[in-house]
Amino acid sequence: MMWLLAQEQAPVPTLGIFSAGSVIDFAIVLGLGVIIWVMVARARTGRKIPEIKKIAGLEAVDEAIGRATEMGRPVVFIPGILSVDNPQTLAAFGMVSHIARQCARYDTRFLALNCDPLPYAVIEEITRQAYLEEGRPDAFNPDDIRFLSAEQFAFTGAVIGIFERERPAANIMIGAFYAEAMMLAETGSFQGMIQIGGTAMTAQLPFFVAACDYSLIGEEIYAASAYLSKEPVMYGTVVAQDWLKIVLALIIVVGAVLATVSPDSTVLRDILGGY
Amino acid sequence: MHITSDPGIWCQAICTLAVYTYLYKDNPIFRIAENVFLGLATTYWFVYSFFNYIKPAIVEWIGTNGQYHYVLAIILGLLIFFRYVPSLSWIARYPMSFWVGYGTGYTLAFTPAVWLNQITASFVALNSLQNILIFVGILCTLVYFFFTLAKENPVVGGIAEVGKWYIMIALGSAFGNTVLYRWNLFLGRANMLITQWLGYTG
Amino acid sequence: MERLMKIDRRLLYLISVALVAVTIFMPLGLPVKVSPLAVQTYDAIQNLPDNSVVLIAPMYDPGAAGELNPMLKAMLYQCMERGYKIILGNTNWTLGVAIAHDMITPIAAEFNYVYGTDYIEFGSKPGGSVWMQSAQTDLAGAAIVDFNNDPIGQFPLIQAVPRLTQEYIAAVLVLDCGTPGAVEWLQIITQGTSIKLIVGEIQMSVPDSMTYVQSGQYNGMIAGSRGGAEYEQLVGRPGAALKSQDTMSVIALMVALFIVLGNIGYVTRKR
Amino acid sequence: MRKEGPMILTVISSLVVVFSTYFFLGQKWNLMEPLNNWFQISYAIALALGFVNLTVIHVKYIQRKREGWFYSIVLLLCMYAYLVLGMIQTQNGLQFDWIYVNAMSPLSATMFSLVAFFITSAAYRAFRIRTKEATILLVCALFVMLGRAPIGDAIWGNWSAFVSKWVMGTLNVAGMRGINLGIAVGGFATALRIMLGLERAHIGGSGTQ
Repeated sequence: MMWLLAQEQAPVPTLGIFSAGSVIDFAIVLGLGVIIWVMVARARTGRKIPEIKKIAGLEAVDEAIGRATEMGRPVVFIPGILSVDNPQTLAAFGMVSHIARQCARYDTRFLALNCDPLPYAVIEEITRQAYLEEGRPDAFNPDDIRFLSAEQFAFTGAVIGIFERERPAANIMIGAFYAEAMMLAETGSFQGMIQIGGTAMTAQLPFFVAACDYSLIGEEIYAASAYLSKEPVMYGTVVAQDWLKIVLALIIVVGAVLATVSPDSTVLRDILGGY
Repeated sequence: MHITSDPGIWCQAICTLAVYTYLYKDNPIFRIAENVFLGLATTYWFVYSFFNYIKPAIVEWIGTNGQYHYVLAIILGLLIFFRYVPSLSWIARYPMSFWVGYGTGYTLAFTPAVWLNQITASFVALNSLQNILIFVGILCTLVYFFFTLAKENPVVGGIAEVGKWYIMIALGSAFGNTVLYRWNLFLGRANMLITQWLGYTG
Repeated sequence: MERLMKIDRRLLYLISVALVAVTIFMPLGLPVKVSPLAVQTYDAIQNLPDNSVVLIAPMYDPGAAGELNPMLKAMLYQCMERGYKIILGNTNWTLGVAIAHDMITPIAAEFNYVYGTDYIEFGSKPGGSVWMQSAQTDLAGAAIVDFNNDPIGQFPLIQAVPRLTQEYIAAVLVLDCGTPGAVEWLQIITQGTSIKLIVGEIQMSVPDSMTYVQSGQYNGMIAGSRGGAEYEQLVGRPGAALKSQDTMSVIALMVALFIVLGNIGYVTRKR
Repeated sequence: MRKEGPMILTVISSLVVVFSTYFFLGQKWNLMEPLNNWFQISYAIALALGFVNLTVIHVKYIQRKREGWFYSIVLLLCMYAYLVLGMIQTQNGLQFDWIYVNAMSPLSATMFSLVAFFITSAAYRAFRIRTKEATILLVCALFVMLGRAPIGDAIWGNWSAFVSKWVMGTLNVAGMRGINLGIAVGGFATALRIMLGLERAHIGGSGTQ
């Protein structure tokens, strides 16, 4: 246990066991965990889970694949440029299996283009699995799942080259994007592809909204895998997201009313850990 | 005007101009520049992380300090190469799981502090038009993101619609700022060429 | 109309470069109004206690230098005019400290700042937010050597600042262009402390960072090249940012025109 | 061991981060620092995966004399020559650093600045008022763009003040905060879904359970 002897001066604990100022943070993690758990448990026992509204950008995924099938051209998927430790990349993984399955079913070519070696490895495995589950392992071509470059703009250049050579009919971009978002969306738009773009990078979102046919805004990408899976258990977790937002909205309302009535009151702020 | 004789600046200028040839069309000069860049970048980050993490781990942490558990960290990292062995490729899932777990934990542990503050910042006194607009906007935007509320309901639908307006205005602001920023990047390069390379000081 | 829509993109590029060139060589000199946010930022730095120690972190690379260099320069001038002690360095942006080194050296000479006593450069350390955590508990231990690879513990300024906590530093000034950046300094160093966080922000991230300004998590923000131009005027040293504003005007007009024209074509074609 | 093992490792590593951040584990316990180092070390090794991967791909291109194979030679030459230099000199070596400052970094900055041109042609060819939302967005963008540059004030004296107070400082703040709170909740829920084992795409599940 020698290697645990690192910190010399430690902060004073709160309530005996919590690091300073982290009680409320932990309560939130625990609270959301409990809500998700309850919703999942409800779904497992077959009880009713509220309907999820239609998300146009996700409904359009099947339409895009259908269009590509009709035209006999490939579908491209890009999972952003960050690695597996970013939640947006994890959200992208949730969509890959759905898209790959649809492509396997309709015998449409599926291209996944990667900028980080780790998502590349994961997506290759998900796609292989999807083709297997659709009974088309022969149709899976490992060369269509590509690692292009770990360098942002070298990657972008390579993708644009593929757009020009292979002429895909549909381009689905979900994940963490930076400046390349606009370059990719511009090229795709000019080539008349049907494009779906989604990211939680707020600086890049406007370009997806302006240049793509459908866009997924922020939180919508995190609901995507649950939405597409159509499984009650996963639906339950999306409902839990809504519950947390209701709690947040209520706190904001109470806080604003308090601030209006008694501007000097810090009660609520103190409860929320003094932020 | 006095053109520099510094070979470093010349190298920078040539690299810059080589990339800009792409604006005319894709051509061999650009593709050479692109591949030189890709090669250098790949190696640079590898060398950087080797001398900052791998070497210190072996020499100092394990060698000098005797923190032998870092041997396991190195082995864990190396397991990713099992993906090249088809029959054992599942072993590569172990390091992957560790990274995902770390990222997951990090998201859970470090983000609440930041957005809790965003919540308390929304406790605005409803006594000015500006504050009321902020307050209403935050709530409407949150409603827009509700996945289970029936948007067919005219009241809910109306609120979500207002939320959408707020979202589009925020994204429009982001758009407007980004356009100007992108051109600033070009100005940076142009400035390098004009002042440092060509020596124009007017 | 059809012909207008099929216009070669190279023509668009040519037009834009020509316009930029014209404004570089023949400035219009449009006045730049100073906004309340710039004043707030300037005051936040100006009103730190005398003899404060500030940490300046140039978290950028040459890509963002066009916008952030002028801000850094003006910040250095303001801090030295106020006589603050400066700790300069960052984590993960190796070129940022090289740019900053070339900038601080002549300014420090101008103000007779002594290296090691009045200012120090600890260079760029790998690790991002992980490094910040260690610097929070032991600055000298986390930095080890300075920009010139000399042991950093020997310098009086570092001995006076054993940790990056509110007892020792008054403000963190971050030039921000990505990750790790201002948000990491906020999360790890300044959140919940009395340390002021002032951010020089690239224009692109301004809308997002605005929410942190409104919440008071950022005590000030220099908002993009426009903010830089305003700040330069407040510090009384007009420079590159102010100069670039004419170009920004021309670009804004041009892009606006392209969007309008393109959409007129789009709408008429759709009919 | 194929699926359960990785799943358990995911849960344990995330729990360690969560607990060592939130809980006070006695005066001399600090799990975070060694764990951070674990992450950095293993990730640094995995960067070599990208290195190996590129080598394999481009050697293949050269062998097959695929179109543009000459560029693959350029790429591999740069990669390995720079690697040898770096391994001899370390990252602080004089020549190694010279190449970084005078070749790699201008190349990177210039590639990045190409975006300015893309955005200009996109303004003309791609940013369309396809939907009502896109229309609001583009109108607001024009307004902000002109307000952030001095030209706005030259047209109407209070343009920049109006934009910074009402658009950027009010409507934008509300909208951005709503988006960001949504993103925080969504990222949070995704993280929890992974920790609870509901989402396991990263370990070869088919996306969901």
